[in-house]
Parts: sequence; C-alpha cells; structure tokens
Amino acid sequence: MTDVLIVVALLLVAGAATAAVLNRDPMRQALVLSFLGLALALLFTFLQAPDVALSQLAVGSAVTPLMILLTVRKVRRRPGSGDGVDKPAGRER
Amino acid sequence: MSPRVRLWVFLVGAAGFAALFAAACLDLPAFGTVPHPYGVRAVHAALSHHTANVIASVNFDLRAFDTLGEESILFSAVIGTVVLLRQARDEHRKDPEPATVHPPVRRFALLTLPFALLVGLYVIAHGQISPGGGFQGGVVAATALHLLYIAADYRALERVRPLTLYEIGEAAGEAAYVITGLAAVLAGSAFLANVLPFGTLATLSSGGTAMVLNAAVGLEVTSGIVVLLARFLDQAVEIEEPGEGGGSPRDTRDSGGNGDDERERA
Amino acid sequence: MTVLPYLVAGWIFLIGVYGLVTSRDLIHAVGCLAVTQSSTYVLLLAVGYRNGGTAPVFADAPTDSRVVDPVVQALALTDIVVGATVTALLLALVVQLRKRHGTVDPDALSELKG
Amino acid sequence: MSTSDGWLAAALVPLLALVPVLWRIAYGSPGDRLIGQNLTSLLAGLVLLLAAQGFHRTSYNDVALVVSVLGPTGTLIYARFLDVLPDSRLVRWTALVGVPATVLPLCVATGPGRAMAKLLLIGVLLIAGSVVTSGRGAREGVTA
Repeated sequence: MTDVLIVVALLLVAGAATAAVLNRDPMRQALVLSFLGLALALLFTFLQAPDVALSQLAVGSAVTPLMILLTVRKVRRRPGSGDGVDKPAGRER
Repeated sequence: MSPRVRLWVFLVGAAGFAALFAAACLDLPAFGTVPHPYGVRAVHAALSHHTANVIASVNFDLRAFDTLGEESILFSAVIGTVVLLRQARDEHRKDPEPATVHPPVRRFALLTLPFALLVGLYVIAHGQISPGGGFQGGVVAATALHLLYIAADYRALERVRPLTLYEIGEAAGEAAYVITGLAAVLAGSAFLANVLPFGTLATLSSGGTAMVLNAAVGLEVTSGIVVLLARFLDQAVEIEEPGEGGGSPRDTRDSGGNGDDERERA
Repeated sequence: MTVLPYLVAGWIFLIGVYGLVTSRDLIHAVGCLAVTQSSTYVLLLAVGYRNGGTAPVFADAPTDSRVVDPVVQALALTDIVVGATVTALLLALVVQLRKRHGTVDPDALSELKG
Repeated sequence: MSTSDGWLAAALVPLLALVPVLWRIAYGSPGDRLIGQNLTSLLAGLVLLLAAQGFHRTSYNDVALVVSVLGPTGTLIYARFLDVLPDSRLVRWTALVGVPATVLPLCVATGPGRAMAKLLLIGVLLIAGSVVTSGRGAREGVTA
C-alpha cells in the first residue's frame, strides 16, 4: 500500500513540476510552486523522511513563493515599461 | 545565441542526458531493496551518542563541519541579498497606506501568531528527538512572524520587528556555531567534536553538542529568513525608484489578476 | 516501480532545464531553477529508501527497527533551506537588473550588452 | 515497522483529490487558484494525519501540525498580493465534513493521551484556518 501512495505522489510531483514550468507568468507560477512544495512534502513523508518534509513544507510552500510574489510586485510597479510579461491579464478565463 | 538555436542545443543535450540517465537508472539497484552501509553506521553512531533523531545527529554531530559550511553559505547569501536590496541614494521611502483588515481575519491572525511562533520554537527545540530541528523550525518561526503583515498591516510588522536585532541574531547564530566548535578544541578534542555529556536518549537535553549547534542554527535561520523577507517587503512596499509616480503601489500594480478582479467587482 | 522514482527525478530535472532555456522572464527562470533543484531531493531520497523501512527517528520506534538511510536525508534537508536563501540572492539580483536596465527579459539583456 | 493498509488506503482519497486541485491551480482564474491553494493545504493535512497513523508513527503528526499553521498563513498572504479572497463553499464544507471524519476515527484509534490532544489541536486549526480563509465577506477586508 505504501508503494501505491509513493507512485501517486511521484506522479503528482511530476505533474506539478511540469505545470510550474509551463506557467510563464511568475504570479501564477508562485502558486503552482507552492503546490509543488506541498506535493514534495507528501512524497517525502511517504519515503519516510519527515524531517525533509518539514523543511520542504516551510520553504517550498511559503518562503520561496512569497519571495517570488514580492519580486514580481517590485519589478512591475513602474507603470508603462516593457517587462518580460508575456501573458496579458485577460487570458485567464 | 538566438532562442531557436538555444532550444536545439537544449534538445540535443536533453536527449543525450535522457538516454544516459535512463541507462544509469536501469543499472541502479531496484528502488528500496539495498541496505546502505553508511546509513547503518550513522544509525549506530547516533545511538551511541544518545541522539534519537539520526538525521539531526548526522547534521550536527557526525557531519557538523559540513553543516558549518552550509550555514556559511546561508549566512553569505543573506548578506549578499541585504547588500543588493539596500535603499540606494536615488530612492526614497514612502509610508505604505494602512490597510483595513476584515475582523475575522485579524482575529484569526492575532490568535494564531503566538501559537505559530510556539510551533516554530517547538520544532527547533525537539530537533534531536522528533522530526524537526533548527533549519526547519527557523523557517516556520520566521514565516509565522509575517502573519502580522496580514493581521494588522506592514507598519505594525515594522514596529515589532526590530531588524537590527535580527541581523545581530543571524551573526550570533553563526558565531555560536564556531565557538561551540572551538570550545571542543579547548576541551582537548577535535574541532566540533561532541564533548558534552550525551544525556538520556529521547529527552530534551540529549545529544550533547548536537543540541547546542541545533539551537545556534535555529537562531541563525530564523533571523536570516526574517531579514530576507523584510528586505523584499521593503522593496515591494516601501522603497520607490525615482521614476515611479506617487500613489499607493496597489494602483500601479500590473499583475495577472488585475483584469479579472476588475471584472469581478463590476 | 523499480525505476519509476529515478525516472521521475530525471523528468523534473529536464523539464526544469527546459523552462530555464526557454524562459523570457528572469523571475520565471528563478522559479524553474527551484523546480530543477527539487529533482535532486527526489533522487537522493529515492536512493535512500528501503522497503518496509521507517524514519530513523527513535523517539517513538524501537531502536532495532528497519530504517531508511539517514545520510541522504540530512543532505537533502540542509540543502532545501540553504537553497531558499540562494533563490533569494538570485531574486535580489533580478531586482537590481530591473533597476539598472529596465527589463527582466534575458534576451533583451544580452542585446543591451551588445 | 509494519503498516496499516486501511489507514493508508484512506489517505489515498484526499491524495487523489489533489489531482483536480492541481489542474485548478495551474489553469484557473485568480480566485480559483486561491481556492485551490487553500484546498491543497487542507487536503495535505488530512493525508499527513492518515499516513502518520498508517505508518504507526505519531511523530509524523508534527508535519501535519506545521501544515495546519502555515497553510492558512500562506493563503492569507497570497490573498493580500492577488487582492482576492473568494468565498468558497467547497473549502468550507470540505473542512467541516472532511476534518471531523478524519480526526475522530484517528482519535478513537489512538486512545486518550498526548497524541490525541495533538490530533484534536491539528483538527481545530485546520477547520478554523479553512473557515476563516473561505468565509463570506472576508474578501472586502483584504481588498480594501
């Protein structure tokens, strides 16, 4: 049964990693990275590494995405300048 | 290099890597079958030093010198970030506008804050007994402090967060680690050797110097992450470049969420 | 199952590098680097796993129980936290680049250099 | 150490529920993504609790404890930056039904003691965090 959990978690991690790379807007990427952090934490728990899971949880699901969000906010504050923003806001629905 | 050429170079490299990596994987022992001689020895060494959490023992006892290196990377990375994100001469500070927070959110955050700090300290303190330790607990405690940013707002956070204190705390953590190592030399042993009494397995005071080093790392990581987040928050919320117009940063935001948000309000 | 964890680690590495190569935004590139980093954790922990093993934490387990390898866990554990501060350093560099050159597109930046 | 397959099979349920949540986070609107983030930490907490029981290791519950503290914190901070905190019935009901349905059997299995107190604490934190971050009207406060 542990094996089944590990396989599902592995596939979840692979999917989350792919989604994190394919989301080109850093604002969206930050939330996917936070999901990836949690998925990795689950995988590490199933691999009997709760210490590493704790570490990954705190860093991957909170600190890294938060810093990315803050950088995005800083970088995009100056109005009307060309950023590397390649997703217009309206595309999301 | 044009993007097209770069992509081709990547594809060729990736194909090569994939082929070699897959071949290597097929040659590896199957997942979860082989015992590791070093792992077995590490477990014996940790138990002989009365440390219940073998991972903490590896980090702070068997490979303590290695962790000193890791800690120094962390230390210098934080210093580098602080230098890069300091307020330049042509930038000016402006007070962020106070935000109003919905009462349930504020109440929840204020109630959770002390509790979350406590969880962080618990994770640090129980490093040598249960899963946890200075590295993980430090991050939890530092993130917990930023609950205040939601609970009240940025200015309240600045008031309870004397940044200098955390900068000193970070340096003190690093220094404490080195001093503990040197103390072992003074006691007539090797640098970072475990010279303190080992205590009883699975109690708070077990593990000898592992416990002290764990606390030093906890102090450094907590302070380091708080300083990092503070610098980023400063840049994002307070510091303005000369070209930027006045007004609140929220007005000039250009995030992916903006368009949808307007529509939702309409 | 015998090789799947290793292959997943390889996939995460490749997709992360793909993101780095094709990125048009340095912040996105830093995120991709974080993804690439996580592949090493998956590989390390997969190598250290043992069927039927439990965590080498003996506070609530008998000391003679079969455990997974603690050494690789210690490696991954410290690297995660140190990696986060390095990510912060890279993001700080991005903020500075944006200030000096007004863009975070790596291609536009290399054009500036000439 | 032996494992209990029943508990691990139960852990599979919230774990599989994370798959559509990933889809929502990757391709949804900003509101959807925040709901997804909120659901992720809630479901992950449940998976961790069930897995800890399945592996017979009470010390694994510490991971769930940290999720229950950091999850809502993360959601609220993102809400601050994305300027949305959507009202979500899905999150609220998952918390109000899913958490008791997980924690109470776990408490019965553990029996009274420190471990049970910790379980109840994690349960309360998970429910409180989810209800506050998905509550009606929370949105106005954050966007103001």
